[in-house]
Amino acid sequence: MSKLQSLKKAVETIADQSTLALGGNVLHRAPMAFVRELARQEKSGLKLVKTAGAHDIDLLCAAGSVATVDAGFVSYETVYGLPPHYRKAVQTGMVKANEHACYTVISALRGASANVPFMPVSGLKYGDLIEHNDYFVVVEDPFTGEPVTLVRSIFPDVAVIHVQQCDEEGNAIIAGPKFEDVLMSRAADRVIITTEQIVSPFQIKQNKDKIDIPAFLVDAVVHVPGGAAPTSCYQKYDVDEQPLRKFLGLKEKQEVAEFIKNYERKDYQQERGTRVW
Amino acid sequence: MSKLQSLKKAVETIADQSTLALGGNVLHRAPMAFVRELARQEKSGLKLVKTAGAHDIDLLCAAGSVATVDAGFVSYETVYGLPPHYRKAVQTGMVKANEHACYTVISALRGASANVPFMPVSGLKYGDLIEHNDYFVVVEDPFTGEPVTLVRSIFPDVAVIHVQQCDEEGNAIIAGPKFEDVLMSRAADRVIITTEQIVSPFQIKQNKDKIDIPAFLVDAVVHVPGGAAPTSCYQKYDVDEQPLRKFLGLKEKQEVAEFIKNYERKDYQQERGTRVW
Amino acid sequence: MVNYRISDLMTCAIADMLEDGETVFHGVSSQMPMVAMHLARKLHAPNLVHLNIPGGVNPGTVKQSSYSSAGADLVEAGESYFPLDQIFDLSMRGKLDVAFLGGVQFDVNGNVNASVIGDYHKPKVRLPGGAGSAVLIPTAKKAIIWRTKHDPRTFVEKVNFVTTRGNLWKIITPLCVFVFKNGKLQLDSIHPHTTLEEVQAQTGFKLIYDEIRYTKEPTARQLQTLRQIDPYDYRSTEF
Amino acid sequence: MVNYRISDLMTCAIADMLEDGETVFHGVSSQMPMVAMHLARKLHAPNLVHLNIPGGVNPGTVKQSSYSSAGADLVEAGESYFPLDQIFDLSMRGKLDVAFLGGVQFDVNGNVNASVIGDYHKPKVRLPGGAGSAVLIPTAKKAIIWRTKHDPRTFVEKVNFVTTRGNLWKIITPLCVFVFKNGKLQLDSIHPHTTLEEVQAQTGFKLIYDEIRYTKEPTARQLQTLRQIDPYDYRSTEF
Repeated sequence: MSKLQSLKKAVETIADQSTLALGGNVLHRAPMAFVRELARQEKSGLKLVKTAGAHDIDLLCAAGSVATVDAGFVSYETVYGLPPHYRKAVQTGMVKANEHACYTVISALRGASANVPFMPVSGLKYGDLIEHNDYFVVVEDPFTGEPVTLVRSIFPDVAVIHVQQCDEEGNAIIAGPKFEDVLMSRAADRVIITTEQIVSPFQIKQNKDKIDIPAFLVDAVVHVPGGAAPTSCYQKYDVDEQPLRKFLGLKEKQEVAEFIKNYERKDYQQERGTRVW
Repeated sequence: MSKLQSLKKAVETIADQSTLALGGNVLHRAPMAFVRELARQEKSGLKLVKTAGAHDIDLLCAAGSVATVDAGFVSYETVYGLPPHYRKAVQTGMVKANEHACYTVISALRGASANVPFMPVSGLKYGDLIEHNDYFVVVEDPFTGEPVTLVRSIFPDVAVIHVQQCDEEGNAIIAGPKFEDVLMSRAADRVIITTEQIVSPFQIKQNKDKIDIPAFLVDAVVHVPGGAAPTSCYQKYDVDEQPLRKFLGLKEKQEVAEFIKNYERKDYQQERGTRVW
Repeated sequence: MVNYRISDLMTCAIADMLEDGETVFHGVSSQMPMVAMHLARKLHAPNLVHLNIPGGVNPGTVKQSSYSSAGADLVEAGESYFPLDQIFDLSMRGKLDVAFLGGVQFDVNGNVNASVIGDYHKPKVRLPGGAGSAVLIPTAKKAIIWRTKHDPRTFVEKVNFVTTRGNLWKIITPLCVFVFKNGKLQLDSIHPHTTLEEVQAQTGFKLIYDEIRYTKEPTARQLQTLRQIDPYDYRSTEF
Repeated sequence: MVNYRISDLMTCAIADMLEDGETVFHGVSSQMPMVAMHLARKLHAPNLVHLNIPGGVNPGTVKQSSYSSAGADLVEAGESYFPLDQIFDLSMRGKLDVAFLGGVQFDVNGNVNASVIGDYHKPKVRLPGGAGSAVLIPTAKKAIIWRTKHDPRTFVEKVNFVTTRGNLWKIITPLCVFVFKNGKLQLDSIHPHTTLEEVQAQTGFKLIYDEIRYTKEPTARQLQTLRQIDPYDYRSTEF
């Protein structure tokens, strides 16, 4: 059963105020084409979840689409520096930053994948994060009486994951580091795959040991070559430095809109429904 | 750094009263050579942990080595029937059966792998298992006020896992189903690998994407071809029906000892320290 | 009229309980449901998702599962890998449609005993244990139990020990199909070769039913497909 | 006398903190510790276990990590795969020996701020966040912080916000090495090119020390190896 969908159609299924888990990590394999289309469709109130985000979170903050960000770290890496749009959005009160240890995002997603309301976290013992955030609470372990910190589970409505290879049914293969993507695919209510390449049933069969996300977990497959750019996509392309640097310097809403518009041709290249194997 | 050890030496490191997580599932890839050597060395008071066990648990019960069994299911599969020695040991009070849902064993091991004292389990809602076992407790979710069942984490002292391929440093590859073995390797304090084959550094490098247990988690590597027999070992051998059926019919302690002794030549075939690549 | 055995009838009746597109799980010692799931995929439910303990999603064949329904053959013949721990998680999330489970004793109130006869801590008989039942029967949308024994010690007024209860949907035996409805185990259909009197005689509680329906007999197409997909007759392992 | 830059000195000093056989983790934006770990493995600590976010255990080279210390190159060059979530678990189990972490503000009591300047919920400056710090500093046996800025706004009497504290062991800066001992951040050594006065002038709390030690200079062998393993000078990325 083919689950192929156009980028536009797939993004249309995302309701405002949705909780979205975004795949990849910092400058790597972020589902940028999908993120840009979220901005184009002027989604609002999105709740973003990721251990360590960069351009994806920064762009959606710049577009005004975000209500909250649950993450352990939001920043471009050293050479690119800090995420100006995210910082501004948080500092002006537009966006609420729910700071986690990266691990507590993982724990909260593990909680969702097992459908439990919280997960215990042994490492979170000290500091103001526990005090200031209502998603952490310290309770008494009923077995030993010792204090234990719990993190409230985060239940993503949708996980959006960019991969190198996927068949039409949704069997998805991530080359290189998987980051939290596999976990996200198990934690989210729906899974949308954007993929560099649609591979044939024969090809996927030859590589079945490498399938990270089996088809039956996947709701939609979107064919977007270059869909992680300007972040990197292992075995396909490295970061695209020029647009990244450009984006960091943008100030006006209009400039951001133009930046996103400039990707339209690339992001929509498969929209004509051509079947590419 | 080579971690190669003889079967005898590796088993000597197991203290009486240890908590042991045994790899494999029912009739498949149980670490039987190690289990037999535990019996030969007359270990006692062992606490066994496994989702679904069969010949391994049955044999250690027959040998009088077991104090408790934490499992969801203990039985040979249909054609072989029920585990006579385990049943007798439990029914006479020699062994305490801690019945779990298989999932709560998994949850309890996940708890150990994250070093938390318990794990919430959403599915365990009804029935007498909750009442009769002190490792389950129902508490109030501090976030929602709803009841939630917790299972106490199980911290294995040692995970014993039989694999098809391992290098001398402990990089281990499981062919076919992994069952709970990978989780056990993360939950236990120490990991002992028994392996069909010691592979060269070059071979392991060629197959590094398939490594399930990285060397730095492994404490000892024992070369035991046939080490899962008479249970099956995928790509190596299928169940050995004759000894299995014979074992099921044994009644006397002496018969059990003989049965175990009969495996000595096979179990010790690598003891002379021959380096086999 | 077609010629079939009771194991054929049970297997086909189980297959008929499954709908296209459902996610369905079986465990160990479960050759009959395993074959039934495969039969359903071959006939009316090509998009059924077949899940199992070793983790082989939609195995293309079950012909190698001679003595075990938890073997590596299901992974080898599978189209992807999705192992037990994740199947449990899936069920917890409400995304497992059907789970096949066993048990030794069942009562009219839908309680299942797979644990002990006698005291839990000093049992007269230690049973194999409920395996996944205690978490799957409450969370799978529909739990189906198959049992090749039907006698008054199996179907009782009150089980010795409640291993679990929950979303029990149907129980199939060599004599009949029970359906769990309005908190009671009710007669859904009796098999063509038996009578209401026989079923009642073999059942330890008073049968509840409004009308007598007969279980659908296997079709010629089902039997023919069964012979192809299960040539070594694993479906009859428990007989 | 050997010729070296401050980034060389810091990298070698970090490498010297690591012992053979230790399990050591670095995160994103961590080129300097990444190169230092690799240096240690090449020289005195061949059995050090190098762990990182993408999951490449003991990458054979770090030459491709141009702009990122969390890229696929570390997996490609790695000997096995052990990703972030499991590294955290490892630390929770007390089996991570050393974690390299960042931070923006540090105080004399060993508190780390990587979160905000100003009110947490309405911050004057939103910082990137502590990443793994809040769970790794309490659980890794030794947490090492490196920071390429050393000024009175970085080292303060009391941080604005306590992201975490715990098993902080050392902090290395372009001027000195602090050691956390008896609940206080104390001067461990000052770098050869600076003076106690300069370090004090750039530090927002009164320095605690018993004697003045100087940080060991890089050896010729270390510098030579550095040039081989880090020919593109990623160790200086933050300078």
